[in-house]
Amino acid sequence: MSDVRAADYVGFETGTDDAAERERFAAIVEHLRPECERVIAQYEDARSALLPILHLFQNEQGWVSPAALRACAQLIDVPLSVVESTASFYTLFFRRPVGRYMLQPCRGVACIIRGAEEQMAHFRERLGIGHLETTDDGLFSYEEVECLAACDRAPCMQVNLEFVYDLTNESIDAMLGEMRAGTCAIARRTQTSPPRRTWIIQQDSGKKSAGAQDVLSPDDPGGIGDRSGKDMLRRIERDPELLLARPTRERLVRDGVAILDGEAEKH
Amino acid sequence: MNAVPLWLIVVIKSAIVLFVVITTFAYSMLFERKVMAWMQLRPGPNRVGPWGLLQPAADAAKMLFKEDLTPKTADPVIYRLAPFIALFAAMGTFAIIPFSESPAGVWSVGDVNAGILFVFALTSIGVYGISLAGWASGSKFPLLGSVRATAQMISYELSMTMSVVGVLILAGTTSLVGIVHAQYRLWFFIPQLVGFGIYLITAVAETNRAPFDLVEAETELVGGFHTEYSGLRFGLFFIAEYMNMITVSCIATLLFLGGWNAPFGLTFIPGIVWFLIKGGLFLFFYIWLRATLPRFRYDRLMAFGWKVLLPVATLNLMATAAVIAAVR
Amino acid sequence: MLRAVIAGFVAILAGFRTTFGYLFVKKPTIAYPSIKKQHAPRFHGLHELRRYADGKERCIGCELCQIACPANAIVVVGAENTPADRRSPGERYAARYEIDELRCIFCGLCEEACPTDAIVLTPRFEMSDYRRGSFVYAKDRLLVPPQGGVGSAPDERPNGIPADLGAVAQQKSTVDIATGYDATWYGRALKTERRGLAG
Amino acid sequence: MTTQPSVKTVTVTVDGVSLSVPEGTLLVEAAKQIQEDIPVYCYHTKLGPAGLCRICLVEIEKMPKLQIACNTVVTDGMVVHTASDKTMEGRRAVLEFLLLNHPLDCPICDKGGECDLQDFSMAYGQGASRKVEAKVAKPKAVDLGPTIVLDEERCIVCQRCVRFDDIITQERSLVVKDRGHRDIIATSTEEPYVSDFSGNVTELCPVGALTSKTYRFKSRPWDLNRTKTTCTQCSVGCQLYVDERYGDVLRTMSVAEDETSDGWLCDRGRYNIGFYNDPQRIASPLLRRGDEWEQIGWDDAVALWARQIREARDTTGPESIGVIGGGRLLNEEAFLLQHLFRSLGVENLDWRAGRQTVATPVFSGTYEELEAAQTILVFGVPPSQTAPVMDLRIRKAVVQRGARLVTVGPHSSGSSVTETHVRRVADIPSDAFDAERIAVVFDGIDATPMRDLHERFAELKRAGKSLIGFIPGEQPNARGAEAMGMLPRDGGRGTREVFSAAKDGGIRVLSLFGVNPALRFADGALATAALERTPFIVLSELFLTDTARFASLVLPAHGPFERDGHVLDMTGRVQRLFAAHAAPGGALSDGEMLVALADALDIEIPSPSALTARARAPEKRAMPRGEIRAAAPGGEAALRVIIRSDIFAGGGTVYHDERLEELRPRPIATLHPRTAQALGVAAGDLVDVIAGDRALRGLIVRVADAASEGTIRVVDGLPGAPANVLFDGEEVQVTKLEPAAPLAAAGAVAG
Repeated sequence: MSDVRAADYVGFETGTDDAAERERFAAIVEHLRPECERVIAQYEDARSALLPILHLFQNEQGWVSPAALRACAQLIDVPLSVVESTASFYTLFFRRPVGRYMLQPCRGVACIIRGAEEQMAHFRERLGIGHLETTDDGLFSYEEVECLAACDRAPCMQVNLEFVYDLTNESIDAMLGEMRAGTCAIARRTQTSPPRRTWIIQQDSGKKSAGAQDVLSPDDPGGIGDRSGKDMLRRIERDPELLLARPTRERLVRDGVAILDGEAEKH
Repeated sequence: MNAVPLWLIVVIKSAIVLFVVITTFAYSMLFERKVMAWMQLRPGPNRVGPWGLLQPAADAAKMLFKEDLTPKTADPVIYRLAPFIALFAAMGTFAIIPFSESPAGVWSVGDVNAGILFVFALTSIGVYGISLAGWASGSKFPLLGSVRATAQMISYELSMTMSVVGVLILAGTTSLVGIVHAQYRLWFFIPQLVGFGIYLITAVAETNRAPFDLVEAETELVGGFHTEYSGLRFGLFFIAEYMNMITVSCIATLLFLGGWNAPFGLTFIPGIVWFLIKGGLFLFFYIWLRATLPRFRYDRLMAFGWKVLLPVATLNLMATAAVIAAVR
Repeated sequence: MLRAVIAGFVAILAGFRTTFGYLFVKKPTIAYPSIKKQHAPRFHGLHELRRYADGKERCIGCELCQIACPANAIVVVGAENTPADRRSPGERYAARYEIDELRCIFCGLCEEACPTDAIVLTPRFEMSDYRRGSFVYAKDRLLVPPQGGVGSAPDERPNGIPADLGAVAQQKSTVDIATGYDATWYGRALKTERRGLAG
Repeated sequence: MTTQPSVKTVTVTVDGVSLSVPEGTLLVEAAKQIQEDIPVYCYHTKLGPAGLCRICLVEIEKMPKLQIACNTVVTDGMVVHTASDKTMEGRRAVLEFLLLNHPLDCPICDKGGECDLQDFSMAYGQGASRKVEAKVAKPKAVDLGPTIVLDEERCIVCQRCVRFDDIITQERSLVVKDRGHRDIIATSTEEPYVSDFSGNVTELCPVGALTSKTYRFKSRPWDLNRTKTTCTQCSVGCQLYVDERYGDVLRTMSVAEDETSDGWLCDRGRYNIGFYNDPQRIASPLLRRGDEWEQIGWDDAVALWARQIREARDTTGPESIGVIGGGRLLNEEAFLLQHLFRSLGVENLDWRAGRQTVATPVFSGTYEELEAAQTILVFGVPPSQTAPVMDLRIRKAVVQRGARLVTVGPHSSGSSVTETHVRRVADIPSDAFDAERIAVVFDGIDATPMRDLHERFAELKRAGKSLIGFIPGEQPNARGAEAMGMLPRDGGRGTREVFSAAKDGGIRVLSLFGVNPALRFADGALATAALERTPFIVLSELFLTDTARFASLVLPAHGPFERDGHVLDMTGRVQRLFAAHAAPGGALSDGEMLVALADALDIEIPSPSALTARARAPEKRAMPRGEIRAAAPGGEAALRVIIRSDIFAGGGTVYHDERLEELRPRPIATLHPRTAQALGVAAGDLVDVIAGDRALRGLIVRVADAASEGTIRVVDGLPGAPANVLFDGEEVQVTKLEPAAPLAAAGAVAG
């Protein structure tokens, strides 16, 4: 594990064969190596150090690059796939570059009751982006998250893992202004690469059967553009008929005749 | 009359009779198929001509064009000869059957004074055709059929003759014309009711028709004596069978139903019409019988012939003779 | 003895009466080739494999008809659809589909088993031929022409894959089977023709 | 096996039945004693509990909640209800959850009909879904690797495949990625799932998520005709089910057993089934007419064969007749073969047609004993490519039982478990022999280390230690052939001597049965020269192999699943074969050919029942030991060639199986980066490997860290690149060819 050499990362960075990029990553590895080794030494099994090391790389790069995954795999001597699997499990590891401020308003029950929906709409309007998206200038990333366990001061949010409480539209405007001006108390994240529109990697390898093309995302319960599933809920609220559109077995038994009659009319 | 030589008259008469009989044969076959079908809730032949009336022609054409096969094991000469024997015997009877009478004379090819004997002689020859056909085919089913034919012929010919002798006693003549004349007042089926019944039954057996068609029983013997025959030769047997049917119908008419005598004084209707009606009824009865009764078992057939019909016929004959003797 | 003879004689006479009576009964026979009878709306006749309205085959090659068939008359061999050659919704289609109509007992269990209503029994019944082999109907004769499709694949995803074949099965209905054919009298002859194909 | 310490038993009541089971038994295993079917998805006897799927919920008295049977160890006095209402309700709820996003495409799913999800849904499920939302849509046919396709929608994330890859093969390439409803089975982003055991995951998968490319949409399970037989692709002798439909072998399935396969199959055994109806398969005897083959009838073929044999015997004597074969024959056939030719006075009989020189170890053991060994010594070619399922036993012994693996020779084990690798016998750590139970796995090729260690082994035996040997050879029934007497005796000549004689024109008739010496014999140059000089060669084969180029008469034989008889596996166990596929009409089994030949030569042969009895009772006799070769000359700095085995190499059944196109090895020479640099070649270059006047031409260079320095690794048994022109371990030169420019650019490095 000790002979992880910068040269081994040649070409691992996706999307770049740039020598300068490689040099930069090699420097990062060299910079983190002592800390990593210290962390690894803390554990009986080197494998256990995976999460702390990933965090070290994320802090250094702002995200966990494929090269970083590979470096971690070599550092603790596990297959790359295992590291990928772990990193992909935790949503706080970003596998694409994100903005300098990660804004994560809570959409838990308590916050919603206290009007978080209004604040979320305000965020979307002010930032011009939606859930799981990053602004074009790479400053903000926005994600609506599940309960942050700060219900006593709802609505709340998390900015770069630091809590912000009692959100109002005004406090949001003030905060965003500070962030843009660079005077915000919350530290910016490092950003080694310019972020893209979203940082969620969709497990869509492109290798599919004839039938499965253009499946947008596994995150689409309704199929298209409804990542949170809320749209579907709204549709159900608005149109209870939707519930009845698919006959269940109970329903078929109960009003089988009526359904068949309905079918007959259609034809 | 003298200008026309006798032989020419006979030839012309023969031709007419032949034509009429053949036509009758053809349509009696169609008649049978139709009646059978109706009794079995079917329409019967109806595809050739209106109501199937041209069916006999179609059948004839078919028969003519079928291949004539001779089995390898057959005796070729007798095999080929047999159908002609059967047909000859069947046709021969029509030489003496009187169909009607007009002031000019009897409507027959020739009136023989021992006519009834001639008829029986010929029908007895007819069985040779069947026996020889079965034997000469060189195959087991035909042989069985021919053996049955012989046995059946012997058993029933006896009773039939016995039943007819009663009529002869009543008429006092063996001439067919004479017998008809003797029935001018009383048709013989009334005094000879038992004889008439026996004649009906034995006549069916004589012609090998259902329910006594054990000679050709399809289910047992695959066609019996004519199993191996095909084409025209098969057709000849077919003709012979229907000829025999017509013959016994005519004989029954002559012997028991008063021939061309009109019943109830309806003399304005020509005698020939009465003759045809009576014969036709007989034919219909034959068909009706076939449509109604299943085939006899062979041992029962023999038992019935020897143990029932023959004693009854003998008693009938004796009774008739006694009555006549007493009356005279 | 005498009584038995008389009884037998009477029985024979009764038989004569019966047969004579039938002479005058109206005959139920239909002169078949020239006159055809109207069959029941769900008469089980020759099979056909249907399509959807867009021309895709309904059959997905699942072989359920094959296992349902009590006469072992059906052979199905599946294959995978490719983007270039898309035969049916979903991934699988029937590369081979054959029914031996001589083995078939026209019970309709294949129709029952089919999850996509692909195989249906039509009212057509005249399929006589001179060779036994010609009674094995393959896809070329079973499949309706492309313009003869009915309905659309329910609940399709953007590119035509049914999200849920179970839902397809639930929506299964025989309504359009009953009305899919014109089986009517034209003069004295009955025509059974696929709807939507004539003209 | 040493005696187990007496195990304490505990009493547990399952559904009112009292059971005594050893302490530490899992509840799900205990329940099997009374045929109580506790449903499982993630649990598998060989994989152990994982506790992921929760379907095995049972009610245990005094426990407030339902417990999972797969991960609950029975305790004394435990009272379990496996079918109570509460249990059923729990299972119903679990199934509803599993089915939330599971697509209902059972009609087109390859698993439909033998699917646990289907079965348990019928048994325990609630029938209709209460979900009103659309199901999550995921890619339907994700190509995981050359053999496996994943349907992400169908996966219920039981992780059986992942755990198989982790626990059994130790390869760890499959993982679960993401979480929640998005989690899927995947490999690392750019790596395909490549494993020699990949087919097992399709069988393990309780739903239709993982499917085999070779079987995809081919059939439904209820249409298949199943035959249980023995795999004869290698000498392990795995039991397997062969599923056939309409004359096509569509798939093979493993048999759950512990004696040979342990319930697994390798990909060669599983997937090499597509050659049976290959159009190139020989369907009638072929007679050479110049450069053309002429189809002739069997009567003519046998008469010609018999005439040639008789003439050769009468003119030049029986020593001018040679017979090579037996390693691919059944015991019955091998016995018949030697009986027939011995009756003619021929003693030039040998099964050895490849590198392997010995098949019967001095001290045999079972696979279960191998698994229990404390030290496993592997000499020469590692079994991972010659007997893969046996290699799984070694991996199991090393990883699960803590055995020590020592590999000796130029090859390392090739599997992913920890090993001690030494080049020479002298370097074997001395403490390796301290263990009580020692297993020796020997490739059967070069007997030098065996001779060197002979004294040592004898000593160990005397000390009363358990010492067992295995020879995983390249021919499936080599041990059977030896036991049936297919070896030279009484002054007869072995293959090498026969070839030497043939090279000088001393052999007139050579009969070859299912062997391919032109491609496989250790001294390829000698084999080729010998075959060229032999006037009449009869070859019994399925295809026109490299050896068929020299044959005068080629006889179509039966393939592995078309045979009915007995073989011996490498442990000496008699295995039964049942024909699962009908051979093409023109082919005869080797046995039938031999009977016909015996008839033509007027030789009496044993009755079929006597033959079967003979095949079931292998003869135990002293076998000649393997060849001892002098170490190849050459300095330390020289470049040596290492000839590597590959399970998908070969000129016969694999070469003619079009479904295996992607799996067949390419003609590649593997070099360590530094060696490559020293030679001045780079990945993708074309090179010739030359030794004296012999050369292996046109290999594609691959550079890998795993290769040892100073060696060049080539794959054995590739038609078109026969590595047997070189000797294993020989000193070679490498010359670079100037490739046509597009070749390198087109990425010919593939594979």
